[in-house]
Amino acid sequence: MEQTRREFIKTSAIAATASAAGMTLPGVSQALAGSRDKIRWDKAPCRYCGTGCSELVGTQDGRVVAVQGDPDAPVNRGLNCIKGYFLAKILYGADRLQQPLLRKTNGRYDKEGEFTPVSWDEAFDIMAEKWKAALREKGPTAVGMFGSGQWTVWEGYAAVKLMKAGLRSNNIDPNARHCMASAVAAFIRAFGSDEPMGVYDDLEHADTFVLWGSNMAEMHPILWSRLSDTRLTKPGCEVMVLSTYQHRSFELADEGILFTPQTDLAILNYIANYIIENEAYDRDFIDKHVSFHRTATDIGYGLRPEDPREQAAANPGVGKFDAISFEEYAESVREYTLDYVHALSGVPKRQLERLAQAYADPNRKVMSLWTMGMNQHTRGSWVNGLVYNVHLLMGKISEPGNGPFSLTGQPSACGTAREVGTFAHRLPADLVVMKEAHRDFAEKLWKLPQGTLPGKPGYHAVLQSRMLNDGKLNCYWALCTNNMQAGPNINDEILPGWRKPENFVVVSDPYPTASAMSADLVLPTAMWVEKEGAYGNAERRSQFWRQQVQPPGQARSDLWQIVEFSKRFRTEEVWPAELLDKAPELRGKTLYEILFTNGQVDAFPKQVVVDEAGNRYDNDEMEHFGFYLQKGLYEEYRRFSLEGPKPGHELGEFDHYHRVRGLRWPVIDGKETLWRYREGYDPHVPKGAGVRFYGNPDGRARIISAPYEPPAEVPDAEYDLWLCTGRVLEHWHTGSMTRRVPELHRAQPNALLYMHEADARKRNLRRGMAARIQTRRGEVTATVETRGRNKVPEGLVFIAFFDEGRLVNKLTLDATCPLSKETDFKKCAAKVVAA
Amino acid sequence: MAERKQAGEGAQGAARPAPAAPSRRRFLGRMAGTACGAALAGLGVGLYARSAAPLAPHALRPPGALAEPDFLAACVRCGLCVRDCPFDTLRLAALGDPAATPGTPYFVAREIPCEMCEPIHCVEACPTGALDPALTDIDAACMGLAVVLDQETCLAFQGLRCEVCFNVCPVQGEAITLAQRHNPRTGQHAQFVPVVHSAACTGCGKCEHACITEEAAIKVLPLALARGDLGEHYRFGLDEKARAGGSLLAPDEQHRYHLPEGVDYRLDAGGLRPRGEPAAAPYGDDPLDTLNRGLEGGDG
Amino acid sequence: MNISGVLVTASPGRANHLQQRLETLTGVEVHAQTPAGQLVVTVEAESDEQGHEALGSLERLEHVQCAALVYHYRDPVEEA
Amino acid sequence: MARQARPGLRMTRERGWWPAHRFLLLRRLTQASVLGLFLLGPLAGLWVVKGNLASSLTLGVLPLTDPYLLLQSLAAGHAVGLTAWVGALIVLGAYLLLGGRVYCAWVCPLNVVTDSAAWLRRRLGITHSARFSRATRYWLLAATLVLALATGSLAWEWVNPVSIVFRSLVFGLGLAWGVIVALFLFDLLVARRGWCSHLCPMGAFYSLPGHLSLLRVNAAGRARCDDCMDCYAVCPEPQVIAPALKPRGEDAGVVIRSAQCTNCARCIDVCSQDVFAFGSRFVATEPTRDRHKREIAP
Repeated sequence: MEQTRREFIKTSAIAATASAAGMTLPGVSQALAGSRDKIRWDKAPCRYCGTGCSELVGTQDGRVVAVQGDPDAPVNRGLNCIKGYFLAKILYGADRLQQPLLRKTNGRYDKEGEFTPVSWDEAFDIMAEKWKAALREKGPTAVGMFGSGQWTVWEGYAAVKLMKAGLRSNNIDPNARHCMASAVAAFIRAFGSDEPMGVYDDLEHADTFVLWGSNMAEMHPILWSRLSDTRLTKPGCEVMVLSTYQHRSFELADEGILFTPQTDLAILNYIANYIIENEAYDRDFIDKHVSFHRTATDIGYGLRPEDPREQAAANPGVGKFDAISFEEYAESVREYTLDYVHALSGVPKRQLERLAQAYADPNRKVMSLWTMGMNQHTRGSWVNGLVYNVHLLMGKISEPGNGPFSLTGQPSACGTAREVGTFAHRLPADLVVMKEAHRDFAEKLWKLPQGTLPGKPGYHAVLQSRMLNDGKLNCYWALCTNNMQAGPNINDEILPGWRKPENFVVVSDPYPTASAMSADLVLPTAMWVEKEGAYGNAERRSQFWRQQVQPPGQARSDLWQIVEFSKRFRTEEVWPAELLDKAPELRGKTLYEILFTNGQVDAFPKQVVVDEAGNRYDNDEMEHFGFYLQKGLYEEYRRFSLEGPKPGHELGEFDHYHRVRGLRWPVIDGKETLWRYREGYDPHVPKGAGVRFYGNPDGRARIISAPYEPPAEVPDAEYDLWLCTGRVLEHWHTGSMTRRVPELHRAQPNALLYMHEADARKRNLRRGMAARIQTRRGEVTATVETRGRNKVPEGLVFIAFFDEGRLVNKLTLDATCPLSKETDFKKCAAKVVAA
Repeated sequence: MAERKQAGEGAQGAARPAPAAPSRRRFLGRMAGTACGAALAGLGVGLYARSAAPLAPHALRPPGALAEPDFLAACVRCGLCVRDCPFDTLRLAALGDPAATPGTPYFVAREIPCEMCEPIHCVEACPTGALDPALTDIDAACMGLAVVLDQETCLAFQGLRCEVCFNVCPVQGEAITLAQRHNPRTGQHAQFVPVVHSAACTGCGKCEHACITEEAAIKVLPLALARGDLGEHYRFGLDEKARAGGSLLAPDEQHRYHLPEGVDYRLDAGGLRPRGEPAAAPYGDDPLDTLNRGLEGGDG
Repeated sequence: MNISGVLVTASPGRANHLQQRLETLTGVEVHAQTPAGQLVVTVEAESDEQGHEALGSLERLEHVQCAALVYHYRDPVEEA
Repeated sequence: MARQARPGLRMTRERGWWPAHRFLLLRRLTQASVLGLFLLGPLAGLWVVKGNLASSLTLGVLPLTDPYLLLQSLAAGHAVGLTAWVGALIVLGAYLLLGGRVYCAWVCPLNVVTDSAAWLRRRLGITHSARFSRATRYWLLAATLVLALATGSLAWEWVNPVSIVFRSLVFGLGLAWGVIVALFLFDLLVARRGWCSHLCPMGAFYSLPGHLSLLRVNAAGRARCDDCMDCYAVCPEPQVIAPALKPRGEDAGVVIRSAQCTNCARCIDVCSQDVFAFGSRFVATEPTRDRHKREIAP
C-alpha cells in the first residue's frame, strides 16, 4: 500500500515538474488517474445509506460529470447500487433551490404569504428577530432544531454547539431519532457505549446470518452482495430472514420466517429460553463478562400523556432496570416455550427450532443484522437488547463472524448523529447532558462558564412536533431532512404545528421538499461534494471528502448557515446575567466569537486544499470565514474522544482521513480498531482479560430481561389490516434526491400498495387499481400491487414512503419506543377500500 | 342477369359515345390488357408487402397476437385494441412508420410497456381474433422475450446492485430470476445477474422500460428473434429429470468400493472424504446431538 | 514520506555531466532532460529537514544555474 | 363547353343555391359526421364510436366490420372471429338496403378528394383522360383476393388508399397525406374519375350488394328532360343514367338499376327539370317538389 502510494506521488511530482519545463513525459501523465480525459477524480463517500460505499467523483469544468465505484474502497471495491450509480445527477436536479425564500405579502413576512426570494441577510434578519423574540418571551425551550444523519460531522458538531452552548437549548434532535434511536438506547443500556462492536468483515466470517426484519437486499445493497457472496462461497453458510412480510432478502434465505408483527420479542426470548434449557450457554463467558437485569414493564407507547394507552400503562416511559441473578433471568424467559411462541408468532415450530439451534450451536458463528424493523418498534430498545442477550448468553460477540450488528440507514447516522451527539440528551463521544460531570467537561473544553449547558434533555423528534403543535416550541429550524414526509402522523401532529400562526419554521434543503413547502423560510443548501465533509458509516468508519464543485446560485452549506447565523446573537441577548457574571469577558461578544473563533476552532489558518496529485480544491467556508473551519471544528470535537470521560471513541487526525478511505474508530496511534471489547483487537482491553465491556464501569455487558408486550395499535373489525411502511432499492428515504434522477423515477415512479391477492379480491380490488388506504389519522391513494418484489401475507399491507405524491406518514401513528423515543413506522391498523 | 347486361351496354353507350360497338377482338384484347394490368398491380403490391413485412425488432405486438404471418392475415387495422388500451401503450402504425405494417397495432417497450391488464382489454376489443380471444390469462401472453443484450453495460453483470428489471417484472421470480454468482474481481461480493425464463416471460417490456442505463441493456425482442431452438435430437438431462420428478431410469444398485481404513466414498455426498465427518453440515437434525457433543466437538 | 519535484537548470552544455552527478546522490532521481538543458528531478527524503537540505545541496552543486521546487508532497503525520 | 364546365348553374339560377347543392351538402355532412364520430373519442373523449371503418364498435354494443376486409381475411386463411362476422353482416345488410355504393358517395373520405378533382378538372377544362375499362376495378378486386390467398396476408391493405386515408385521419396522418395528394393528382391529370369509377376495388366490392339494394335513384320525370346534360356532367358513373333516362324502349323502367350508381344524388341536385328522385328499386316515385308542380302547372 505504502509503495504504491509513494509511486503515485512520485509520478505526480515528475508530471508536475516536467510540465513546468513545458514537456510531457510519455507514460507519466497517463499514469495519473483521469489525466487522460481531463477529468479530476477524487474520493467521496456515497450520499445515501449507512453502508458507506466510496465513490470516485469526476469533476470537469466545475461540474461533477461522472462517478465511479471506488475500486480501492474496502467497503464496496468499485461497486455501487443504482442509487450510487446516479450520484452525479442528484446535484443537478432542475429545481435546485438557489436563493433564500421567505413567505411574504406586500413585501413583508406573512405566515400565509407567497414564497418570495430574499437575500441571506434578510433571511437571517427575520430568523434572528423571531429567535430572539421567542428566547425573550419563553426562554431557550421555545427554540429548536431538527438535524440530520446526513449532516457532515462538523455540521452536526457546529449545530450542537450553537444550540446547546450558544442558545442554551437542548431542543436539537436528528432525524436519526426515527432511524437509529432504539439501537442507540439498547447499546447504551447493554454496553454503556454506542455502536456495534463488529465490522463489515464479520460478513465474511459468519456461518449463520440472521436478518431481524431487515431487507438488506434492497436497503444495504452492497453489504447484501457481500453477505450473499459468503453464503455462496462458504461451505455450510446459511441465511435466515425474519420479517412480517416476504421481501427481496427472502430470495437468499435458507429459512424465510414470517412472524406476526411485534412477536419478535417473544421469538428472541424463546431463543434465550432454548439456549438455557439446553444448557448451551457459555457459562464461562457469562460468569466473567455478563450481568443480569430486569427492565421495568408496561411502559406505554410514547404517545401523548393524555392518550388512554398511556394512562393505562403502569410505568410509562420508565427504562429503569434492576439487577437479577442468572436463575431469575432463566425464570423470566421460561414462559417462552416453543408451543407458546409458535402460537403467538405464527412461526412454524420447525423454523423456530432451527433458528434457535443456529444461535445455540457453539460451533457456528452467528451475525445478527437489523435496521428499521427492530428499531422502529414500540419496544425497540427492548428488542435490540434481546438480540444482545442471545449473543451474550452464547458469548458470540466481539469476534470475527460473531456479533449483533445494527445497520444504519443514513450516511452519517453514526458519524454525526450518534458520535457527535446531536440528540436532545447527548453530547459528543457518548456524553449526556444529564450528567454534570459530562457537562462540566464540555464547558471546559469549549471554554464556557460552568452552567452554560442545560442539564435537562430537550425535545426529541416526535416531541418537537407535539410542542410546535402545542405552541410551546415556536422557532424551528430543520436542516438536511424532510420530516414533513418522513415523520409520523403528519396530519395530526406535524403539519398543524408548522403552520401555527405564532410559530416560525425554517427549512434548509437543496430541493423544494414537502417540508420546504410547509415552512415559512426556505434556505438553499449546498449538498454532498459542494462542501468539504465527513461521514461515519455503520462500521464506525469515518470517511472524509473535499469540496469538488461550487454549489449553485446562492446555496450555502448547512455549516455556513449555522456558523453565519451565530453571528446574529450577542451573549447578553441569549444568556442570563448570572451566567455572564461568571465570565464577564464574554459580555458583548457574539455567539460566533465565543463558539467558533474561540482560539480552537479558528486555530488552523487558511490554506490551499490540495491532493496528492497536486489538484487544488475549493473550500468555500474557509474562504468566507478566513480559517480552516472544518479542520478546527473537527480537531476540537476530536478532543472529546481523546480527553473525555468516556474512553473508546478515539478519532484520528483530520489530515489522516483525507489520505485514506476512512478509518474505523477507536483510532489509537493511527491504528484502526476492528472488533471492540476483544483483547488483541481493542487496545482498551487489558492483556489477559480476553473481553472487557469497558463502556460499563464493571466491565460487564448487561443482559436485560424484557417480556413480550403488545403493540400500540392492532387491527380490529374496522381497521382490519396491519400497515407496514418502508423503502425500496431505487429510492432513498423521502426521494427528494433520487426522484429527481429521471432514470430512477422511471424505474420506480410511485409507491405501490403491496397487498395479498386474497385481501385485494375481498375488497373488489385488482392489481393496478387505485385503492385508498385509511387509518384513524388519514388517507392516501395508491395503486394496488399483488405481485412483485414484496409478497405480503394476508392481513398486512406494505407501502414505501419515498413517494411525495403519497404522504404515507399521514397514516402512521406517532407511537414510539418509550425509551428510545423512536417511532414505530412498521405497524398500525389500516383499512383499504377501492378508490 | 339481364339488368347487369343492360347496365354494361349502357355504360359503353353513354360514357364513350363510340359510333359503333367495338369489335369482339378489340373488346377481348382490352379485357386481357386490363386483367394483366390488375395482375401486375397485384404482384407489385404483393412484393411490396413482402419486402416491407418484417416487424421492426423494437416493435411488439399486443398480447395474444397471432404469429406474425397469421396476424397480418387477421388484423383488419381497425385500431379497436389501441382504443381500448387504458395505458396508451398500443399505437397504430401510421403510413411510413418503419416499425410495423401500416395500420397494425404495436408498442415500444422502452416508451410505454404493456401493463398486463386483467381482463385483457385489447384482446377483448379485437373483432377478428387477430388477438387470440383464447388468451384470458395475461400471464400466458407471449408478446416477446426479454433478453439481456449487453452484458457489458448491464450493471448487475458488473456486480453493481441494480436489479431494476427484476424488481419491476410483473411475473417476478418466474420470468426473471437473479442468479447469484461470486464476483471474482472484488473477491467478496456476489453478483445478482438477471436471467430471463422464456416460459414465463410475457414480453410486457417493463424491464426494458425501467432499465436505467442510457440505452437499455435488457430488451424485449420478438420471439422469433429472441428464442433459440435446441433441436429435436437433444434434451437437457437435468431439466428432463426435474420435469419427470425423478430419474427416467431405475436408480442404481448400491455401489461398493475398495477403500482404505477410515475413508468413505459416497457418490451423492461429495465423493471421497474421511469417514465420520459430515460433508457440509457440521451437525445433524437433532440439536441435542450437537449440544451434547460439547465444545469443539464439531471438528472432524 | 516527503517527495519533491525539482526542475534543475544546468549550465549550458553541462546537462549530461550534471545528470550523471545527480544520479549518484541518494534519494535523487533524474527522469528527463529537456533540449534546453533542464532536468526533471525528484527528491525523496524521510523528513522535512532532510528534504530541505537535499534541495539546498542541489542548488550548491557545480553547473547548477537554478533549482526550482515545482512540486512538494509530505504526509502531514508520520504514520507509525 | 362552358356550360359543361359548370353543371347545375341553371338550377342554381332558377331555384337558388341550396336546392342545387342539397344532396351534395348532405353527403358532405354525412361524410364529416362519420369521421367526426370517430374523432369524437380521441379529440373530445366522447367514445361514441371506436375503431375505424375497417371495424368499429358503436356505443360499446354495435359492431361494424368492413365485409370486403372480412373477405380478404378469409382469403388470407384466417378464421375470422364472430364479432367481425356479425359486424360485416350488419354492414352488408345496411348496404343492401341503402345501395351498395352508398358507401362511396356518403361515407368514403376519398370521395371528397376525387369529387374535388373532378370539379377542378371541369373548371380547368381538362379533357384529356387515360382510358381504363370500368371493369378494371373488378379485376383488381379479384386480384386483391388472390393476393390475400397467395400471400396469406391482407396485402392489399398495405396500399389500399381508402382504408389508409380514413384510418390515418382517425389515428394519425403519417404519410397518408401523400396518398391523398397522389389520388387527387391522378384524378385531375391522368384519368377522369380514374380512381373511384375505374380502379377502386373497394367500390367494386360495394357495387356487388348494389345489384340488389332497395334504395335507388329513378328518372321518373324523364319526360321533362330537356337534354341539358348536366346530370351526365356531374355523375361519377354517367353510364348508369342513360338506361333509365333515355331507354331504347319507351316502356323501360325509370329506376337506375346499375350497381355502379353510388346514390350520390348529384343528378337530383343539378336537374332543373326535376327528372330524378329517390325511390325504391320497385316503385318509382314521382318527384314531389312543390315548386316543380307550380312550374309545370302554371
